[in-house]
Amino acid sequence: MSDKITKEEILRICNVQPKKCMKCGKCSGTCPAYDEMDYHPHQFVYMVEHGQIEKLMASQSIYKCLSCFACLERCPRNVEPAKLIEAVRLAVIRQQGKNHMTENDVPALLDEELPQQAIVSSMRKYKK
Amino acid sequence: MQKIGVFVCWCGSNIAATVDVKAVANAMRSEPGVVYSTDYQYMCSENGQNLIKDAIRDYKLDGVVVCSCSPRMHEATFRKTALSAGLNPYMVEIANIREQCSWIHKDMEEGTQKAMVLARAAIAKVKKNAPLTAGTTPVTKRALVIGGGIAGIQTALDVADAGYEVDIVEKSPTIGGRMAQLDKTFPTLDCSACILTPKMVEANQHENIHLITYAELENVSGFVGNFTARIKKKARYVDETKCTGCGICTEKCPSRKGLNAFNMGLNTRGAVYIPFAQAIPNVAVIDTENCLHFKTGKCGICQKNCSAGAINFEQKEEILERKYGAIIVATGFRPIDASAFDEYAYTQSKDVVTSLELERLMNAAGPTGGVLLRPSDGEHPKEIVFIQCVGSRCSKDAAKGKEYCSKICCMYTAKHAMLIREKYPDTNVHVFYIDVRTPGKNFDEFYRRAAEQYGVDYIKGMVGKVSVEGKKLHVQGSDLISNEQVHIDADLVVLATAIEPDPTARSIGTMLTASMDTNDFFTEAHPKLRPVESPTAGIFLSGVCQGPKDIPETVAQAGAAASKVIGLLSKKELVGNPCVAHANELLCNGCSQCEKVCPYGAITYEDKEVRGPEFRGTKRIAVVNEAICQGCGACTVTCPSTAMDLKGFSNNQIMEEVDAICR
Amino acid sequence: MQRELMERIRALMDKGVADQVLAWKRGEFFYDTEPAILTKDELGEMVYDSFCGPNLSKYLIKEMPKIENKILALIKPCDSYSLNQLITEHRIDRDKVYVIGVGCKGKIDVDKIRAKGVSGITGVDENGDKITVHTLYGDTTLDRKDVLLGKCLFCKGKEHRIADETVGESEDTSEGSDRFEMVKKLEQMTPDERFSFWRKELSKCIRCNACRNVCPACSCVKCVFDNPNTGVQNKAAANEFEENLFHIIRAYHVAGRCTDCGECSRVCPQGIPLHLLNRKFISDINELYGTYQAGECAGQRHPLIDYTQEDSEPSIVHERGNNG
Amino acid sequence: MPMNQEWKPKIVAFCCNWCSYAGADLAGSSRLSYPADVKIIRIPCSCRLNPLFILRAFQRGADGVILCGCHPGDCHYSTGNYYARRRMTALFGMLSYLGIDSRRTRVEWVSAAEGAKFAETMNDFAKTIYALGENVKLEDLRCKEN
Repeated sequence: MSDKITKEEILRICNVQPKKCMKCGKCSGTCPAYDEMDYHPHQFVYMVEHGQIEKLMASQSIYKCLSCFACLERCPRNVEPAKLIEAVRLAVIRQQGKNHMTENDVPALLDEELPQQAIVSSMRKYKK
Repeated sequence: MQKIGVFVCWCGSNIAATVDVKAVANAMRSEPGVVYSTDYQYMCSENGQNLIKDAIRDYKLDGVVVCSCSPRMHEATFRKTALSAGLNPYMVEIANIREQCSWIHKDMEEGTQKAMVLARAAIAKVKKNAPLTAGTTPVTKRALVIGGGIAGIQTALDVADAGYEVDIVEKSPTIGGRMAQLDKTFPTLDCSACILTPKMVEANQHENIHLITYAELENVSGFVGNFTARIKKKARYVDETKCTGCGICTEKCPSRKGLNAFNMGLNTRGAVYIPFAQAIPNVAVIDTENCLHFKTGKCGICQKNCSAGAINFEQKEEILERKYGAIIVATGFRPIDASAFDEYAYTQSKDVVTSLELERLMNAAGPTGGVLLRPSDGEHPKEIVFIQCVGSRCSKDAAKGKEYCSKICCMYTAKHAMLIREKYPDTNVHVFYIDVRTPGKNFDEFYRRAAEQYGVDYIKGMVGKVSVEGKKLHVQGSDLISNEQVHIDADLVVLATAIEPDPTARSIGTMLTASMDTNDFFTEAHPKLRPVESPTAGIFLSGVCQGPKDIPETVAQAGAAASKVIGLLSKKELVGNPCVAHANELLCNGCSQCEKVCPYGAITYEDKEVRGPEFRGTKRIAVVNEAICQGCGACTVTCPSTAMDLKGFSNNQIMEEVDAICR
Repeated sequence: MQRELMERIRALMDKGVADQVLAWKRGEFFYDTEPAILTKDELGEMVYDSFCGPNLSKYLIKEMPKIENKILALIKPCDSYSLNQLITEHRIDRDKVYVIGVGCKGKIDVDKIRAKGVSGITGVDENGDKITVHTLYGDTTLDRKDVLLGKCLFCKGKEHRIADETVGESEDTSEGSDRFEMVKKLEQMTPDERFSFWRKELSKCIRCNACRNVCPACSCVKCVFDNPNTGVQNKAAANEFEENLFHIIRAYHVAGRCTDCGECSRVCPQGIPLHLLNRKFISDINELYGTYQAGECAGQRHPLIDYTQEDSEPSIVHERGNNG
Repeated sequence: MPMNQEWKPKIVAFCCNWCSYAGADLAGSSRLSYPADVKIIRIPCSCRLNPLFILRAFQRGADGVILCGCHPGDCHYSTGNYYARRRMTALFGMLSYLGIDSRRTRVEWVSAAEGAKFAETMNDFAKTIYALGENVKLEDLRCKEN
């Protein structure tokens, strides 16, 4: 399939080096959205490194990530898992065409429990 | 015409795989001056060396070029070979066709061509070589040990036992170092003080050892066998010869503001204090920052209460200048500052402690008398979380932390966990780890015992965040095995902080011109074959100053360094480096520029009668003391008339190399 | 002033202070002056006028081994820097020289008079700011400042940095213009422009060695270019490379020691602005290591045999830009 | 004129014995490659590098000259690289002033532990020299091969 997103493309988008990961799990230890995710931050890195891009693109995790960048901030190896996720998300958006959320969609989705950070990052994620 | 022999080494396949050694040997045969050229599998082997020796004799060679590995590896070997065949050793040049050719190039043609150029450059140089004879210098039979921890003490004891005088310079008021702060030692769980203090006493009582505590190195000059060190002995304000160490002053002192550094600042001490009960020398010291006498001019209670009359507020710092034949660096380490890791709340809660602080909290001589209590409220912690690799194993581009593994943390954490579980079976201990590294005799067994017999909960994963929630510390980490996020409400969090070289190491390294790596650990002369020597002759490395080590390794290295020192000090004289500067008296202007740049003061001037085509009569000329000159060549470039030249690296030799390379 | 000076020298010689003087004497033409060692009997040959441009300090070096008592030396304010530098370098023994600081109001460049279209010069009379040039074709009056030697336009001031006594008045003739103006202008050019500038200039070099021989800093017992063992010997520059090499190395060897006395450019028969090479070094040194004037006093340590731990890296040369 | 000849770049690297030469050795033992056009000359200390050697190299056809020494503060002889630093700054300034591209001369501090830096430095310097092309401003035609 020619439109298959490759590991190389993901890495080109985000400029992350998953090989630097020493699998300490600090990213997952630090993630506030951990319990919501089907795959966890440390797995993102592993999966990209092993080319399991489609699995990741189909996962819910990429939408659960708050883009709070705590994993990126605290990673002792400067692997930057949040950037990987951002790249995978972007790849999904690119593949699907311009079907992403507009700011007008946001109010309808708001609920009281939603952290403010998620609202802000949703703008970054979905607004053009 | 000179008779040069060229010897091309295969180094097994190390060279021969990317350099056509036969082609190089053949090509060199037609170089002017080359009368013999050959190749061999291992030139450094006995057979290889015999090949060189035979050729020197058979072809009456007056110059030898060996195309092989780096001269840093085997130059000395081949010089000896030449000498044993009757050729001056300095008529040998090495073309480095391994490290700087075969190992970095993949293409055979490219490698071969470059090897030929390098060989030609060495031939060009050797043609301008002159036979050199090394001078000799005497050796001062005394060693200086910088740092009085276990590494310094052990090195000093071993050198002193061999009959040489040793001075230990220690910056703090007592020897003992980090080991004195430890409670128990892994993997035997014997008491640290019980095995260290006898050594401290032995060092103090040894007739050949002189302790210079509360002192700092100011300056070092000279060279191997002949160092001169200036040592600043800070004022203790207590007369060492009079103080009996009774401790009355420390009890009477009204100031209680000074943080007790020995207890990692977990409690306070008087302004006059003895660092700990077994301190050596057992002499008090006044901390002027907190002393009321020094701050207000009043008080003086210690002086009034000292029956020995040892308190002397007028004491001045003292400068000692001593000569040494060898210097041993044993500057040790400190834990890194954990406050950079704010995700672990180190600065937000007293109950987040470093491992060395925990060591003091568990020590019978520590602030809690050996009872494990929370620093915040003095209660027994029931849930304890250990976090490994805090600041170790970080990538170079990470915002904080060290790239290296601190090596000792896995084991001491197992020790702490085990001791806590043994003493307080109702306390739960969790250890978050990335890997548990236990290479060492009985180390893995020790770690397994902690997990299996003592029920320590090892969790593979890292803690992402520690937050203070009331009296509890909320620890959020990941368990990579169960693929779950773990939440623990802990009473105490212990950070296994990385260790880093003592901050004084950098300036000492500069003083000694001993090279250091980017982490400020001292570099060894060779990572495998010369692990206890600095590349700077006469400087030796003992303990953690060279890299993270545990106690047995430190002691082993201390002994190894000592044996190297003994080997040096036992020599009657040292054979110098004949590659020294020399001034051509006919050309010398006597302008003194060279003298200004000489780092060793090896150049002096004298008025001398010279008879040359340009000048006849008495003139001022530079004279190089060959025993002092180390052959850097700074003077040679300063000299506008090229009167000053460097033997072994002469202007003509280097220019011939340039010509050959650019040909 | 010449008379006053001569009387003072005679008096010092009578007192037995010295029996020789390093001074100027008349050369082929009235505007030619040349250095001379004169005894009391030869003192009549001495001149001191506005054509005494040559810096005499260097000529003391050769005299040093011969002097038993002392020698008198006439030193203009700017020459005193060179003398100090040579004392620093132990080439001149201060104890063997009695330095008479001679007053200087700027020296005249006869070539500049000629450049004004004046020829057949037979004499010059000075009158304050003006000079009257007598020629075979009548008199011409010129502004004095228009015909001063190039080096006088960047006068170091009227103070003698070293002297046992001074005779005569001095004047600061500097125009107040920036000594490094031309250096900066060159630095602004593209590398190719600079290259062709210097090619044009240095290709004029005939390797007469006048610059080297007059330079107080170029006083090696044997110059590297004369020494067959240095590998760089060249008696006559064979090609462009050797022209460059000679002047780069000459400037490098005097860098940090050059007092900017300007003698090299003054004596160059081809009119090569050699001082611009030296000034480049001086300008870089001033900029990177702090303002430094060689010869300001004896015993200084010049910046190229000194260092600080915070010195800029050689990459500054590239980072300053203008590399095209 | 041998203009049509294929240009064979020549890069001379002067390395101090204690740090940079050892760094080059480490690059070798770590199998980190850099162009074969780079040839190393071992000198005891960066302060041994006489400007005459640099000019000599250019004369003989070098296209770039690089000096590598211990990091400032780490000189085996304490102060050698401090002097080298000033000397090279002065010399490079002069060469640039004469119109020679300042990218043809470089100084880098490479410690014995920095094998990777050594290889990176040489790769980068060689790349720069390849981009600059043949040195013609400081060549000596007599020394050209024909």
